[in-house]
Amino acid sequence: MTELWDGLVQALHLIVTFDDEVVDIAWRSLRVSAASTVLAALICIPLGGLISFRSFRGKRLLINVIQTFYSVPTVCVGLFVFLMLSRAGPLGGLGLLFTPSAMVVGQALLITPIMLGLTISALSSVDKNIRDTTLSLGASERQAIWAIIKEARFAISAAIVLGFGRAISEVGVAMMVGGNIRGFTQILTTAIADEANQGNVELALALGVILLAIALVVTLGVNLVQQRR
Amino acid sequence: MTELWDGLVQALHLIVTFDDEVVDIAWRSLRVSAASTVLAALICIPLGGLISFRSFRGKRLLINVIQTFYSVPTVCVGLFVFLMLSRAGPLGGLGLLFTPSAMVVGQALLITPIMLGLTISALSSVDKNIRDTTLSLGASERQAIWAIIKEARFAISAAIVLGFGRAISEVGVAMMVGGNIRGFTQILTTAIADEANQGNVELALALGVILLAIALVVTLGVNLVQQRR
Amino acid sequence: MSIMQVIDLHQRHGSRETLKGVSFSLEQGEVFGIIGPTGSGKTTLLRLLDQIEVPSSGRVYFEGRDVTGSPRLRSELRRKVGMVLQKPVVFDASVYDNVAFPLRLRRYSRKVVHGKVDTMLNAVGLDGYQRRNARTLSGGETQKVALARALITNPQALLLDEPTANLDPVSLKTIEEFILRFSRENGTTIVIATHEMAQGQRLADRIGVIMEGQLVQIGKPSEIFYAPSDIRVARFVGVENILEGRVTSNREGLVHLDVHGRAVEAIANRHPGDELHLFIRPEDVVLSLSEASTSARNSFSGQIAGLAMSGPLARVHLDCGFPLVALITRQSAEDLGLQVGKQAHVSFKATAVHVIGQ
Amino acid sequence: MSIMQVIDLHQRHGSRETLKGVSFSLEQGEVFGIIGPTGSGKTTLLRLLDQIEVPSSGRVYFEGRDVTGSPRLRSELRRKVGMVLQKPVVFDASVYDNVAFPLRLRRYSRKVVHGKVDTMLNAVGLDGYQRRNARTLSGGETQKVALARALITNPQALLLDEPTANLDPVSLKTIEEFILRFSRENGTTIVIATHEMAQGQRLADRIGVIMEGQLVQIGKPSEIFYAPSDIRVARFVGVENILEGRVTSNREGLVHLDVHGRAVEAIANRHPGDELHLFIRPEDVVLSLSEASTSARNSFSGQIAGLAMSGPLARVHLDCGFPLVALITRQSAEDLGLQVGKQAHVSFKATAVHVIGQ
Repeated sequence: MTELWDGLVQALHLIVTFDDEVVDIAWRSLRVSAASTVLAALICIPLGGLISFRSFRGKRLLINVIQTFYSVPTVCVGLFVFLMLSRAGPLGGLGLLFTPSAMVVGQALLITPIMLGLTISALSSVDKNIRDTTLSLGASERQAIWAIIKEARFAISAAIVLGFGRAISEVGVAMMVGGNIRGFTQILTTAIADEANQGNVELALALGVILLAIALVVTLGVNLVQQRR
Repeated sequence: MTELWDGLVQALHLIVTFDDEVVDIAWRSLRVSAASTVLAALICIPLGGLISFRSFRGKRLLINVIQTFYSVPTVCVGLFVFLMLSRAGPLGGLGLLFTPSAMVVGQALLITPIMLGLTISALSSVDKNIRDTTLSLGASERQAIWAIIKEARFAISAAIVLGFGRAISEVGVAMMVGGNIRGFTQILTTAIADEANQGNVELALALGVILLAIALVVTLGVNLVQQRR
Repeated sequence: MSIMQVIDLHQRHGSRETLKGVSFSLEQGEVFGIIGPTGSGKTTLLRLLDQIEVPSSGRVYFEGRDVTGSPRLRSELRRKVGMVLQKPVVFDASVYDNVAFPLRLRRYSRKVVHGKVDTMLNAVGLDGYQRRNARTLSGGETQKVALARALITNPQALLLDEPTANLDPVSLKTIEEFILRFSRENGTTIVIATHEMAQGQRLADRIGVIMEGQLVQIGKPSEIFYAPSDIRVARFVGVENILEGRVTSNREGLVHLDVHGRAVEAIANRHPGDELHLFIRPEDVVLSLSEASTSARNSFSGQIAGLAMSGPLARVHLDCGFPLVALITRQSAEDLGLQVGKQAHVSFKATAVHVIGQ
Repeated sequence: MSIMQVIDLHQRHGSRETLKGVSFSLEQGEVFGIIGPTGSGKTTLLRLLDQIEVPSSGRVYFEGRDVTGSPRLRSELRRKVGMVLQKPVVFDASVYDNVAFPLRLRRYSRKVVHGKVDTMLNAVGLDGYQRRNARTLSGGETQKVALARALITNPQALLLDEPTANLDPVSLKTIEEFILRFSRENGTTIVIATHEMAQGQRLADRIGVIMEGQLVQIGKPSEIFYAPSDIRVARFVGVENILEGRVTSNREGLVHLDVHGRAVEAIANRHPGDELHLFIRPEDVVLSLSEASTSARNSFSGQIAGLAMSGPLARVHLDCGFPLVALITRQSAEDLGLQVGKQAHVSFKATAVHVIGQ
């Protein structure tokens, strides 16, 4: 027990002294996950707006398919991106495997279904009458979609923050396409697993505390945004 | 591309011929996750019933805390269980680290917050009047809780199935406390990551297809159960 | 014999005081109506009577014993008093299982349950519905299942919260009749909360009027209707003419009042100089074009200030020195050729004027 | 001049046929009421008039041009025709931004928007509410914001779906008056869908009655009220006496009918032998205890079969060989001392009988 306690004290010491390695790993994690979140949001908001606004054959099915993708295991997404970017894969020529870019693409792919699904459900939970009212006041389709997105602004923000939370917490994709290369692709989740196994308990604990804190802030952020409604 | 295609063909061959290693890993995954799901459900249903039924100071806060735990990263849970069970930890004497039992406990810990939270929200979404009606008809607290659980039976089943889906898809806990020991603690997610990195693409693909299929069945199961309402 | 008394009940919900010092007693076998506007505290009062809620202060006596504060007595009360909520909910189970629920809670044998449930379903006219899922029923049928479920244990009192609020007229009639019959046959005390004065008049032996959490008047339906005890009750039961006046003389119970300079006669025992409120129901005001000789003590001429048709009725606003509304049939209005601006004569009997102190 | 015509509109929603062949035209500046029971297709009709929905078949003409099928003309129509939904929604933004919304869509300059919005808010009595979030308003205020928002572009027609369904009587009156004034001052055509006959009577120049998706009668409010064209309309406008009879003679427009063996006279031009429906409004039936000599052509004696008080009125069910309902004041009922089982005399004028073919 005392060993664990000492480990925790040393871990906190690493954090408060801004230990180079700790800061480096945490900062990389934030950048990679933020980039993948922005990438996913740029796809999800306009696409979600269109899917939600228009009525078309198979819409219900499409939304079901998107929701099914929520639960694709991270290692399956990781395996898919790994194979695409591997030397034998169709995008192997780009030489992206085991780079931060590969992790950004992989995480964006991982969080796109849930962000898109939550955006669509945020937009559909806007009173149907807002759509009709907007049209009856003379809006074009584009203007109407924009008005509906504005009505759902809090729920959509929550979807984006939640996507970020998923990206920064996941380990499967980062491990498989990032390769956990120290100083280059090692991020919080992969480093924690690695350092603990190698017996660097204090480093693993320091990184664990930071990751937990980020996850907590994200959750509180989502709650805060949702409660503004 | 042809290499990938060949890999996929070989992977399907491994699946349809019931390759010993594939069957072994998949079967172990199912057993471990099923055990952790049962363990979590035995805690969550009665506890959720009590929390939902009673009014007490700090109830809202407690539910918020439970919901905050939804998003604890898997590696953080893994790290916690790892430290508890490690030789230096308080439960080190049990010698459970790097055994399937450790994985069961870890996964149960991982899915308890979401299963508990969803159970509570399933019970609270039962019409408040069911509670009052049950009491006014002369039920005791125990009888009333049971009646409410019966009303929410589909949503609670969905929460349990969803917990199972989370357990079988996660990689962080299994990797950290199972140790990925071939033939003993290696499960689908850890094996996929490992085999891909070692270049055994066809084995990784075979396991990936099986994991994806399980995740799909779970999702469809949740949807089916939810649509019965 | 009184089976339940409540004494000085107060209830707070957050910062809102829903009930403020309600006291009354319920007699064995009576039908007691609780009427009042939406949000006046009727539902809270019923919940306190059934002890689903605990009052912030005050006492509830059941069969002579104070149940407040004793979990055992409260649960015993709930077992003997039935309640049907405003929007009754049924369990997501068969009609049979719904109605059997209270019996199973009390661990009756399967055979007894079977017999009782079948008899009850027959009585409410739901024979043959046994296996239907109760959630698939119509509003009227759901209400019947809820009633059957509340009555299957033959409770001593039944509390009904707006029992017919969402029903069509036919179901409403069926259910009102069933409730009255059950009460008569089994001696069950019935408490009906309703925001509809008309329903209270149809069903209740006694009525309590609740306004903003206070029980402001208790009495027979006709007393409430013709002799409201204050202005809020008067407005609620449809008295549209509320005037202020001062007593000028009192001759053996016939008082003369000065109302905006006009003399009005009323039956009341008040002293000269008393400031009073006068209530006159608009349907008690008779309208004619020429001054007719009638036995009505009060007769005024005035100008028609407004005329509004609503269905078969016409509401005529007059200015006779004081404002007065008369409610007459549309046909009479047309026969008399009433028009805004025209002169008309109004009369009303001294007995049609109900007075209270200001 | 007619600004809009619809021709043979049909609409399916899934397997349900909501509208079945509706045709009519809307005149410039008129107030047109669409009345009918809940679920009869009023809302769908308004949505088709505003082209928020596309009909499954039929044509909508606006300003003489067929807009159905042309996205450009449909969107032009929506820009010129305003609509306020049954439960109006406001954007989660300030009152100012809500009312400014349609102007901003049309890219008006900031200054013009400012002027128009302030004038409009002043007109609807919401001055000073500019910065309030519209979601925090009461029902009546929300309705005003929705009206202001629909009217700010000065549309040629305004479609209102149950505009006062959820309002208290005071807000209802304010809003009804504002709508009528705006229409008169700006020559705006108004279409009001309502399930309340009384509101149609108060506001509309012409009324169309819609029943189960069909437009069954169009006419002035008084025509609909006194001369319904079929049994469903008759029931809807409150005709309680619907009898069947056969013409026995016709003398210069005064027909004699055989109704269950009794002779009834009516004003109509029908041939002997015709099978007819007779409509008699219950308030047109006069009740007395002895056979009074009146000018009413129809006089019968009968037995009182039922007596129901509702508020200031009494509904008397009589058996005079055929069933007849009379609506009289509660006071008359009490003065006459009516009781179930007693004999009474009824009379009604030949002009009070409206007949249609069976």
